[in-house]
Amino acid sequence: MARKLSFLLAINEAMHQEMARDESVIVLGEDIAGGAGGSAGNDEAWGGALGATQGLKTKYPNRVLDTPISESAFIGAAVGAAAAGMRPIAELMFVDFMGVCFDQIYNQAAKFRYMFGGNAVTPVVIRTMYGAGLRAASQHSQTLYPLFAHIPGLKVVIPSNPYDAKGLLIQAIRDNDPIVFFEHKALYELEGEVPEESYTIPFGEANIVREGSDVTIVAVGRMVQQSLIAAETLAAEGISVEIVDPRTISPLDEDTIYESVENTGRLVIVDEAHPRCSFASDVGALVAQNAFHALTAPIRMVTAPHSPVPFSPSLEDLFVPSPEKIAAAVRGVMNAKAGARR
Amino acid sequence: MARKLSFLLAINEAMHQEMARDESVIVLGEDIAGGAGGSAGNDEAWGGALGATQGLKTKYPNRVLDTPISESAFIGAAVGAAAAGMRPIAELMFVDFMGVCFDQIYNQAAKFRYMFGGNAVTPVVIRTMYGAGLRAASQHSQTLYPLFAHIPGLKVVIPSNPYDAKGLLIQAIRDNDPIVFFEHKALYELEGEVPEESYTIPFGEANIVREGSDVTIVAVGRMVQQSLIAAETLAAEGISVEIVDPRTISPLDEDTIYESVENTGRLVIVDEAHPRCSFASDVGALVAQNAFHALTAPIRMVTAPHSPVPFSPSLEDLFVPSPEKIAAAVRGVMNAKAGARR
Amino acid sequence: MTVTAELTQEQLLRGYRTMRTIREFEERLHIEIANAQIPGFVHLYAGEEAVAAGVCASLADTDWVSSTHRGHGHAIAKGCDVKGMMAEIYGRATGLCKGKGGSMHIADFRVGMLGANGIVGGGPPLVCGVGLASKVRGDGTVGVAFLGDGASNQGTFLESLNLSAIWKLPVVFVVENNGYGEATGQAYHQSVADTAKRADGFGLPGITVDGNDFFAVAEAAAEAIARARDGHGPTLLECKTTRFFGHFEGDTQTYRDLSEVTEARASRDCLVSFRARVTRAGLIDAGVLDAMDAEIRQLIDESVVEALAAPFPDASQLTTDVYIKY
Amino acid sequence: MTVTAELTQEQLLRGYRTMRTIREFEERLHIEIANAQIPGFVHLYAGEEAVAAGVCASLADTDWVSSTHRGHGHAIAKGCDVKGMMAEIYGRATGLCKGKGGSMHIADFRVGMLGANGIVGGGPPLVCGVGLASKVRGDGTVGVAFLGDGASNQGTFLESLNLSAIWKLPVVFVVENNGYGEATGQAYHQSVADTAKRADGFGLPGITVDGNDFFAVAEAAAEAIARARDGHGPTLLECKTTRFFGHFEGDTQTYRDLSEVTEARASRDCLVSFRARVTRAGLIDAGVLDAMDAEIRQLIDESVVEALAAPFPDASQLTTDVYIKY
Ligand SMILES: Cc1ncc(C[n+]2csc(CCOP(=O)(O)OP(=O)(O)O)c2C)c(N)n1
Ligand SMILES: Cc1ncc(C[n+]2csc(CCOP(=O)(O)OP(=O)(O)O)c2C)c(N)n1
Ligand SMILES: [Mg+2]
Ligand SMILES: [Mg+2]
Repeated sequence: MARKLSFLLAINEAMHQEMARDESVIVLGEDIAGGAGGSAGNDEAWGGALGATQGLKTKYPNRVLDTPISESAFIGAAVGAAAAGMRPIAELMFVDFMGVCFDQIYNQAAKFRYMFGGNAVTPVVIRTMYGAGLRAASQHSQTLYPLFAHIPGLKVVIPSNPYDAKGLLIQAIRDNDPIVFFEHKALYELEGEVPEESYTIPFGEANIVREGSDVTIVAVGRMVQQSLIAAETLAAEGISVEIVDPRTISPLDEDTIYESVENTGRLVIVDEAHPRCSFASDVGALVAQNAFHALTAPIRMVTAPHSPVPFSPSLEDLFVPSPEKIAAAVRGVMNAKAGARR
Repeated sequence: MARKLSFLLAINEAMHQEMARDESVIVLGEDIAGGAGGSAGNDEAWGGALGATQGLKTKYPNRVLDTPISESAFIGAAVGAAAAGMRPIAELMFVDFMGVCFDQIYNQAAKFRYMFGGNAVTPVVIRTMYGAGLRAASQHSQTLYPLFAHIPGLKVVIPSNPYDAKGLLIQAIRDNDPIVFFEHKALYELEGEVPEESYTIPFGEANIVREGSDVTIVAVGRMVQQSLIAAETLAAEGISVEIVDPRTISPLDEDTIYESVENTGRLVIVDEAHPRCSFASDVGALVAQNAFHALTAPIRMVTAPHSPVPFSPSLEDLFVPSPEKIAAAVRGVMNAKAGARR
Repeated sequence: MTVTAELTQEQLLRGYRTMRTIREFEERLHIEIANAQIPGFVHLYAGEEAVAAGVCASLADTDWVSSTHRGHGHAIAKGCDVKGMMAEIYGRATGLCKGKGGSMHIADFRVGMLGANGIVGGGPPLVCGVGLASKVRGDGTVGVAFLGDGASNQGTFLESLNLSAIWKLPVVFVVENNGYGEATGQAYHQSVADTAKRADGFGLPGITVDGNDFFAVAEAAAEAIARARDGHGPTLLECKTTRFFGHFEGDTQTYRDLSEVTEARASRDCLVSFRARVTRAGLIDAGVLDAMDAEIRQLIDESVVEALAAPFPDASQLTTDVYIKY
Repeated sequence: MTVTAELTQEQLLRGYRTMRTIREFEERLHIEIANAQIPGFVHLYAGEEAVAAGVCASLADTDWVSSTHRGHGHAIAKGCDVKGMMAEIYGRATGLCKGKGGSMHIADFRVGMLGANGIVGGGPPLVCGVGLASKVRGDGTVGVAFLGDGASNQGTFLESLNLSAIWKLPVVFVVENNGYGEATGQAYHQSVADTAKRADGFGLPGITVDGNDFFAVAEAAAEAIARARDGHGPTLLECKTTRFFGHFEGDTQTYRDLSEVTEARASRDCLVSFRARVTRAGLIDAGVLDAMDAEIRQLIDESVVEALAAPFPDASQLTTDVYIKY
């Protein structure tokens, strides 16, 4: 059972297994197969921009559809098909493109159940790539999950490793609410143990990725990996870090975060998003409201700066929260004095 | 100089004065004049859905343009015109509609200056209506400013009274960055003193709307008015509330917030947005990071719930943070014990 | 005229009932709103009844329609419960959406009503989706998107024309061209006289009919819907019509010459022409229609009375029907 | 053929220089990327040079173009500094955008280059805006939006057709139809053979020309641009062409028969046909073109050498050119 799989293939396997299990699962997006209408007559030339949907078209030709470059129409079509009883998985190639189709996500899919008085379900999954690191510049490197987490009615999933990627995606496909599923493009090659059989990971249950007693780090997606590196360095310095990976930021497993902070008394949040109205601020404020008395030091947020993602490698490398910056923040809260005034 | 004007007319006057002053100011949006192509031959039948742009078309027929219902095209056109040296004011009738044109705002306007290495300015103002209270239901009552505040390159302005509305809008029109200007529809009729002459209010300078010593309330837009009512009630109970109105949430005047919290030791944030990744969480986390030692009690956030805006009056009235809820939160932080563990 | 050939007696009666119900519903709301009894923004469909009724004459409960901000007519034509609708518009707990949706968000998936929509152009992509579901399942159901002339400039609709054409989806786009998007006339907001002309550039048929004529709409829609059901793909059907009231209740309408409305009421009222035609042709007795009219008036009366007597949703409803945890 | 009648000798020389510069730039990048010297995603324009060069032949620095992810050709044709572009693509501080933009975001407002754009369909609304500015000011400038066949399905573009038509904006939409949006063929992604056909439904002229023929493009563009400048409104100009490389560098291109490319290179190369035509007609001496070729090769060589020698932006640049305070 120690089969290793990349994050990319874990995602791919989840879709294969769910399509086999449930005929109502369909997959649509730009070049998720690729090649339709091309002179080679090859109907699965790409299998997705980075290959996540490979093999689906060949296996399920009628349930896998390439789309024109019309995100409003095809994301909306996925929403409509979900309302009509299908379980569509729509691929929004880069989350950066949400600006041309956001309405169908937050005004339509997200609100149906509530607006219609509970008489509707919209089981659609929108898979999307996010994050910096590939020198893809300002319009292909954004994180943006805070925008989705703000919207009631959406669930927001951000796996940090191959095992979670598979289990969370299968869960997402079976869930009855609209889900935005974030895949960090710099994680696709990450390998990890992934069982062959189908399994699910429930939403709203954080994973304690590493146990520790001095400082709690809350991180999602690629930032979990960066935090693990930082934790190693810090361990060598005698600082024991606990890393909490919420896995889904909406719903958010607040209890596990509070419990961890109760134990450590210190909190660092690591978020690849921009700082303002971010996931980092979300968790920081919740703890300052609901677990305030556990805090023995100021909270600390490590985020990307409040600037677009720069192209040049020299700048992009500074943009992404690094293990070094994370470690520095942890050292910072270790050295902070407890409440001066109280 | 004690002339009183409504919030709506303050907005209207700002545009009139700036159009008179600067030929490069143009105004565009759906039915901002109204009547073009209609059988009455009346080219200014509406002056905006709620009348904010009245009189502009008659006075500046060539610089005031009604648009088709094509938000991507006309918001984008405003951005392009700004790049080409104009100072467009585009009206997005309800901020709820941002989903069909968001790309032109956050990927285009917001990023030009940075992506293009500082060789571009994009002086566009997007005026938009927000907020609940008019029984306008889920798709016409949203707040959504946290989504804009998250995006680097945008400035986000939220006036809470007629005086600020005029001064901030004139400032916005003269500013060289793209600005999203939020007008609460339930404030339009609010009257207040507004000087006739033109004046500006700088961005990033909070207004201390009410001084107090026990608890700091940070609130924007309509929530400032709600907080003022709560503060009256609390004063009668002997609780002295200071109300800080940041007026612009990006840039945010953090210093004034921190100073106030240094004085009061307690913080309540009132935000009409949904709770997650909100303006409330933003301010809460910033204080927990940067003014932690001043806090003598947990922070407290009073927000709308994590649900779409309901239609029925009975539910909508519960949706909006009320003076009662604000007062209760203030009493809560007054009664909270200081740090237990520290 | 293919009245008898194409439409059954039952379809005719249903068509009339639908149109009359919509008219009574809307005229009554117009009065109730003037009485300040109804919260929020309300957009009335009166004048355009032949479109909803004519199109839905060929649809079953298992077919779908997406609607607009001006959605009462579509909801009634698609079979939504009238009392549930009225209660919804009054914001009551007994409403079709428990009072959470209101006029702009009436929906009932059980009868294929995908929802009124507060976002202009929100519906066409959704209807591509129900068409896609039909196609994948092969169940022969059809989706219809209603939209206005103003909405026909929205990118979401234009993209949907292309998507439905390349996928040959079983859908119909019905443009209700009442000549205005809010206060802006069609002559200003687009440079073509017939919106249906847009179909050409996407590779689907585009047809323009008199939207005040139930028979013209029903016939063209029947053909388009049959075409869709038979797997031949989408159609764009434009119906030219007139709205009797303002854009929303409260609109002063200084953008149009109100003779537009008086003339339409006098000479292009779908109910009047329908009645004249079927009685003259001896298809339906005037007495049958009169009885139906009375019945409908009573239904609307009862709807208002019951809505006014119904409770508002209670506080517990604020955060149900959505994922919440905090 | 109106070669001599319509185009000056200077325009011809500029057209050739533009096309050759683009070709050399792109062929060189193709090699450098294979050497793994260049970061990020790069989309090459080789094969399509006649479109950018032909259109820009009638534009001045004060006119504007919006570009796409495949923007090098438009940038060069509009007059961006080639060395600045190369340095930008290498991510250097000396780049046109200080290294912050990269291949997909090259812009230079001083020469009317509104920017390459990573968002498919991002440009057309912006070009409506420069057209609007021109119209309000009455300064006679023109805006051109370049976009692909794939982008012609994006709502932003379709809305822009309508907006520009009703406002009679001085703009031209140039669809570079290379038959593919990424790996998807036009035959699949739209149901019309000529994208230009979409113009009809919006009330503007739509024209299709051979995009590999500099003269055909230049002539049609000259006419459309003159029409725009003279206040007669927008035009949709479709140019059919072939891209020589993959969608992006790294694309294995198994979706197309590569004979498409070999054939295009052999028989439809815009540089070859241009040279043949002008030399045969005795308009330009082959030696002049040879000399220009050598000069351009050297320019590109130098650009690469200088880019490689240039510094990367330093840390202070991370948070400049944007509002920051925290
Ligand atoms: C995306 C969006 N933009 C603007 C509006 C505001 N609005 C509501 S109805 C309407 C006019 C719609 O006109 P049309 O499509 O012709 O429908 P009609 O009202 O005539 O039935 C507008 C502009 C909206 N609701 N959504
Ligand atoms: C809104 C958006 N959707 C999708 C993409 C991904 N994408 C980049 S280029 C491209 C294909 C564009 O095709 P076309 O417009 O024909 O231009 P070409 O590449 O052929 O020049 C796609 C789908 C994007 N960048 N932006
Ligand atoms: Mg209309
Ligand atoms: Mg192409």
